[in-house]
Amino acid sequence: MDSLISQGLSLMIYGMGFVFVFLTLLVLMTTLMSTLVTKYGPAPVAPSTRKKRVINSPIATQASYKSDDELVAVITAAVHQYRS
Amino acid sequence: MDSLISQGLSLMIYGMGFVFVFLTLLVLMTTLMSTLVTKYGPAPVAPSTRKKRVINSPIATQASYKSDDELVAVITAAVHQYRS
Amino acid sequence: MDSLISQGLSLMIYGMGFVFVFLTLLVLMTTLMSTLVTKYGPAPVAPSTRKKRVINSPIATQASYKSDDELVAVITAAVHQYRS
Amino acid sequence: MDKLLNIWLASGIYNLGVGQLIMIVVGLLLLYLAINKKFEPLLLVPIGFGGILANIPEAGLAFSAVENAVHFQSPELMSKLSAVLGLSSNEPHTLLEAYYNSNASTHASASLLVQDSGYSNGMLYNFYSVAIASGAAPLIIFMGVGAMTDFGPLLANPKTLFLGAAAQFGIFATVLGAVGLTSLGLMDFSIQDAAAIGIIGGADGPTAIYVASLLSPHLLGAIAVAAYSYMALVPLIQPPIMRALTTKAERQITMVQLRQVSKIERILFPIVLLLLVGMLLPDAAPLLGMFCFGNLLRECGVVDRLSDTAQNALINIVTIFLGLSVGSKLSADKFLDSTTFGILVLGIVAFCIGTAMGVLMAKLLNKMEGGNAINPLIGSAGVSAVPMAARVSNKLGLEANPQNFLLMHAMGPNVAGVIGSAVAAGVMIKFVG
Amino acid sequence: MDKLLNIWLASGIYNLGVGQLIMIVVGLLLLYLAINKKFEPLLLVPIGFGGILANIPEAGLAFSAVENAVHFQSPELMSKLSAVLGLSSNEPHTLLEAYYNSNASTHASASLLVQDSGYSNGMLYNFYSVAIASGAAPLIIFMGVGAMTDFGPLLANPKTLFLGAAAQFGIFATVLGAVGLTSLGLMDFSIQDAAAIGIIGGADGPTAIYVASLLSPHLLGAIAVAAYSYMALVPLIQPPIMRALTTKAERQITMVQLRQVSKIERILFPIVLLLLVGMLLPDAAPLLGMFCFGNLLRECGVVDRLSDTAQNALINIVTIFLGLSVGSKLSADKFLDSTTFGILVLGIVAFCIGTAMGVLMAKLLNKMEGGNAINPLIGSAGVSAVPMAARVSNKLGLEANPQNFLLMHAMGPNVAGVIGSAVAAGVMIKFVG
Amino acid sequence: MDKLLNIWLASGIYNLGVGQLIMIVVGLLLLYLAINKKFEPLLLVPIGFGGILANIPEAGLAFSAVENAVHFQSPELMSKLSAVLGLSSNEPHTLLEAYYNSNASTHASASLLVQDSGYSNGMLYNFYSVAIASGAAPLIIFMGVGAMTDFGPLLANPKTLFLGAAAQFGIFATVLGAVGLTSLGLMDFSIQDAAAIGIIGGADGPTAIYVASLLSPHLLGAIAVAAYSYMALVPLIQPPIMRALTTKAERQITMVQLRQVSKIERILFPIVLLLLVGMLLPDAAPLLGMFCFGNLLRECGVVDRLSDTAQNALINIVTIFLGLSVGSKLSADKFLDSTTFGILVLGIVAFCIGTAMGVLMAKLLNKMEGGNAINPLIGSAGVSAVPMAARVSNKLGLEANPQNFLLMHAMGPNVAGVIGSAVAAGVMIKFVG
Ligand code: NA
Ligand code: NA
Ligand code: NA
Repeated sequence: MDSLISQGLSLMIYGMGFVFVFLTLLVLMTTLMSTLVTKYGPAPVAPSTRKKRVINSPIATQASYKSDDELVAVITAAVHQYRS
Repeated sequence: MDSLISQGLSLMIYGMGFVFVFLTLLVLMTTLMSTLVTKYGPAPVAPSTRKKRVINSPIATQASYKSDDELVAVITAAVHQYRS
Repeated sequence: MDSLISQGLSLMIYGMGFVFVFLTLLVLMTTLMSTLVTKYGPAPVAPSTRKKRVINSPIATQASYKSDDELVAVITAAVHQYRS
Repeated sequence: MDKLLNIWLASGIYNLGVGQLIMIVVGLLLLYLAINKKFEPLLLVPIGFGGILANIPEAGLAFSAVENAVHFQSPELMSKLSAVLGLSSNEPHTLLEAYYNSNASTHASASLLVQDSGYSNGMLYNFYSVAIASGAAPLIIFMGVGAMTDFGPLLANPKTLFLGAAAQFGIFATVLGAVGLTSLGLMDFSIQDAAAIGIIGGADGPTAIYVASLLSPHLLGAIAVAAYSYMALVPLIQPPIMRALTTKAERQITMVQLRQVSKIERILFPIVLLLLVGMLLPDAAPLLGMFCFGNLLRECGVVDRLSDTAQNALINIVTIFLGLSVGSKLSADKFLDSTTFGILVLGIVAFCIGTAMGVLMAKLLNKMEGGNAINPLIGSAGVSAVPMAARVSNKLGLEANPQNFLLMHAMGPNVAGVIGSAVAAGVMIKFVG
Repeated sequence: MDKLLNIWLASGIYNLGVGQLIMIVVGLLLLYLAINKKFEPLLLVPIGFGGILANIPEAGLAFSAVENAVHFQSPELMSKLSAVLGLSSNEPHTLLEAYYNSNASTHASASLLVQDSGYSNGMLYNFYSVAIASGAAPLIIFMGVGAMTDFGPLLANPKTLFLGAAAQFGIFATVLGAVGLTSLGLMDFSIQDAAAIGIIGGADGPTAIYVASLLSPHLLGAIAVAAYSYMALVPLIQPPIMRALTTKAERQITMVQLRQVSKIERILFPIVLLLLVGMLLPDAAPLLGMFCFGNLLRECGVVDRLSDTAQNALINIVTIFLGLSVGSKLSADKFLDSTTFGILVLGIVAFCIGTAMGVLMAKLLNKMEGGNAINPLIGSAGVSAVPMAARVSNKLGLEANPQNFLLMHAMGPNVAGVIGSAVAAGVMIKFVG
Repeated sequence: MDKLLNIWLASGIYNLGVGQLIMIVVGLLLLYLAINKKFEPLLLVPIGFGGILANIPEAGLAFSAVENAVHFQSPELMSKLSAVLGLSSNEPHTLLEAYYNSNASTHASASLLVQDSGYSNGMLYNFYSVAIASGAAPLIIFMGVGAMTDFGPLLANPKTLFLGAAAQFGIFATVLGAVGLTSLGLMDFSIQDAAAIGIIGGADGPTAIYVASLLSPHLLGAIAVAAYSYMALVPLIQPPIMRALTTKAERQITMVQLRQVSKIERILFPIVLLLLVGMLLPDAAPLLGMFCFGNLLRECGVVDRLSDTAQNALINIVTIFLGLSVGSKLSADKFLDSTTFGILVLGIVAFCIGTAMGVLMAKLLNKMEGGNAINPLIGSAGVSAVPMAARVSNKLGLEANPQNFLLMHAMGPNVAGVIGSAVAAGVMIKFVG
């Protein structure tokens, strides 16, 4: 029984200790990373712009073929999703 | 052979019998349930209203952050789908 | 070692040979098929028309019931997707 | 040079057996019916295609590692194998016979043995094991079906459940027919086979496949093909029977508009059904349990994500593999014999009897209600085959009276038929399983 | 006539045990809470329904083939089985006891033996083996969660990670509580059990299920139910604690608008986190690895197909089977005993302590930052329970000051709590796993 | 205190081997190429991430239960294990060597043994077994690819199939190169290895993975990485070769608009292809069978539900696990040796030869057609790498003549290349499998 208690205690001490150490390191590395990025990285991109992403739909692969480079890009992009 | 026939016969008799007993009970319980519901339950909801359901789309989770409670509700609802 | 080389050589010879034989046969059969189709088959359908396909959505199954045959067709088509 | 010879000796055309040729033609026929005639294409396209794959000579896509090893019998492996199976002879048929009848552990060691020699299960065999032998695929599809089923019309008029009950008579009559043919010596069906064949009359694909996989897997191919083909033929099979058993006056009966059903009734129904099944017929619990689960996902209104997945991505994925797996049972050696013919005949008999009994029960109910409340045409919908059968009722109703829209009234018995055949399935599993 | 008797003797109602009855009621209660009270319906609907299925008498849906065989004990099979297990007696409990404690190979041969007699694993038992015993389902869900998580607020204010750390104290305090109750003789938990129970305080469903499946599978049902129920109760549990530990002045603190976070930071964060986990705590690698993978799919912007599938079709499919599998652990014999009660009590204690520690840590940080930078209300969000806990912080903030929108500030500690409890899980797996 | 030491001794950083460090960097490099340079991101993001996971020290995510047990060798378990494997020594390498070479049943019992001691397969190892070792994932992806492929351009101009044939010469030339290096003593490839390496020249991911998993699983990681990387590099690799082998006049040839292809031709083509494969090369039946099945789902027009699922939810789910599984083969011990370097060199040679042969064949066809009918630039598309290679042809065509749109003409040889390499794969499996 006592051994059980002591196991619990050490689990608590080392567990909480480790959690704090780990997250402290994460804070440091994240801060470091952000600093480097903002210093040397490209200008930040507003997440809103990320909404523009088009998810290529297979429907495009059914488009009838025309020699039109715009259309072509769409067609092939869709096929590309999985062609190797 | 004969035993096979008799097996088939009893399967038919007890099978159909059971099917009828079961569905009769289902009729009774369903009718009872409906009666209780219409008696004590809330006013019936027209199924058409059920079309309004919004299926939270993960896209919402990509919304840029503003301190706007409306938006916030959407954002978090989406995240909520799977956060525990 | 030499045997390995010879294995590689024969793999190449028979492999390429087989690939050509196979694809030649495919060319022949495809051409034959196309000829027969264009000769005896129905008038070609422009693929563009194939875009009209509706993918029955389960939402339809939630439509409120009216004795309207148009609607009914939609409703049941959707249910039909998996009812046996 | 010998390599060229090898290619030729290992080619499909050189090894093509007449049985395989026939079955490939059957596969092409199924594809034709599915694509041109719209016969249940969601199932018959994968089944037909799987059937062709299963009959490609030498590819062994539908066979287990051991069957493939025996097919390409290398002497010393055969002797090892016969040792494992405790045989004296290496004769292929003896080996396979012994393998099929061996117990589970011998089975396992035989597989391990041949794997050491580089033989493996065919692709379709693996699909079958995972999708059907495990019982998972039919149950998951039944869940999706539940998520697509609207019990509104049934709840608005519960006594239509009796029509769903009556139509199941086709199932049991067919069982009797099957054992009859056997005792006449025309066929050789066990009572399990008979039960599995009867379920074709349930006009419910997943139920038929589930029962067949439990009671007589060797007939699964023929049973599934018969079930789905006849469901597609409902518009041809039912009308004559319906006309023969009803008067023009009866067909003209218009039924009162169904009442609005409340959301809470819709939510409670699957739970009531589940509890009833659990209390009366535990053997039907997997099938009806998953069906009720799917329906609850649909109706409860708080898990639309799951409901939508159950009726789309998940059911589609499972259908692809279920279809290919059923196709694997169309390999010539398993499909081509007189029993298949018997199954096709018995299956259509089951459909006809079910339809007739449904209509007769509807006439009876109508009499009991004063002769002008229930249009007997909705009785035939009790066989299920949703929504085809209900549309047939509607069509004949409109013929008799252009203002007579029966479809929604027929949807009640239609879904009742699904419950009815699942219950019948449970009874059979319990008695002869 | 005997057939009728058979049906009755095999019916659920005849065999219904009081335990099963209670558990069916519990299942219905969970459904009620999920559907009417919106308690985490995505999980509790499948769990509740699975719980009902698991308690249908005679159906044996939640049991292995061997358990089912022992239930319907045919004498000669029992003696064969006891031979395999190396026993002298055929007494059911002895058999099961021996089976549970037998080594893997004996286990396998026992299963093969009973399969020869036609017994098979229950449907839910199979779902459990594939989804949870394999460890796959919680990990795949965690991947989807990662794909739904926006680390923006955390990246904008990394020190909120400390709040996520402090809140994990609830986990370890509960472990201590569990072993305490045991040494007082009130309960009988092993250190593994205690650890698994503690993780309820992590307020993170997949993590709790993953840890429980590794450390004490026999408690998984109770732990999962407690975890999800309490998460749903966060809006009731947390506010009093938060009010008690903060002054009105503190609650009125408004925080500065978060900075814009660049796309590249978002992409690098999951990689940094992965490397840190890999270098410091390999035991947390599966859980946090899949979490980071999902988040990278989301943020990298070149695989939206995969990201969308991970947060929709895939996570929905897995959730359906995870829920039903957890439900299989609600069978009366496994769920109904005093330990379940102990787990429920300890679980809520864990939540309260976690909340309190989060708030106190926030107060401390606020002091260190000069007393007017951090609103202590966001500390409670550190327990995770995303986004519920963050919304609670926001709500109390608005109460104190109608212009005080804390939600985005609370999202930081909120997701930090997810990382925190995953790390805690890793530590426990390493120490007592 | 010792606990702290334990954590440290079990940490990744303490156990990090130089090989693992290198492979983690390789994984990061793959992620960089996939995300920043858009190198086949759908595959290389999961592969790169999986590669990092596979090299986390002590986590053993990519190893089997037995390998993990041997890694953390507890003496008495090791002696039990050596007994099972029939060894005298407990020396780790001897144990693993014996384990790898043991037969299937010994393999099984070894796994069962270590499971009793609580060791289990790593997450990625399980993914690999289910997704790749079973052969399922590449086949399912090939089905999805079939559902995304439009054979219209090929049907409009069938002789472009010859270009798809010629380009496969790269495969076999590379096989010769591989065995050549071996007989020069520079490398040590078996004929199976050589065949698997050659298939990189097929420029078709699923085909390469499928063949490698059958012929030489130990090279799968390097082969898959090479295949996908070079496919991404097609726009850099092909143009110089194409320019070198063609005159400006040839590059300016404009081709006549393709004819409209009827729906029925589109439906019949996959069936014709299937029958031809079945009759001539059963070994290619799984790969081309699933490909044709997917294409039939797409074209038949009656099962759009299934077609859409095959090209979206299903293929995305499988891709996630295929990618992670391939990543598991990037563990240092399996990936880091000179052969990998050899594979990368041979792979690019294969691409170049394939491209050249395609162009030359196109020139030949053009001559035969009178010198002004076929633009040789479309020949390079015969390597497949759809649609990248076709776009390269289009780009060079526009360079030479701004009105010269070759893309649709290049799509014919492009998809022909897929068929060609699948056929080549079948030949190799039949001869050296
Ligand atoms: Na039915
Ligand atoms: Na947490
Ligand atoms: Na190719």
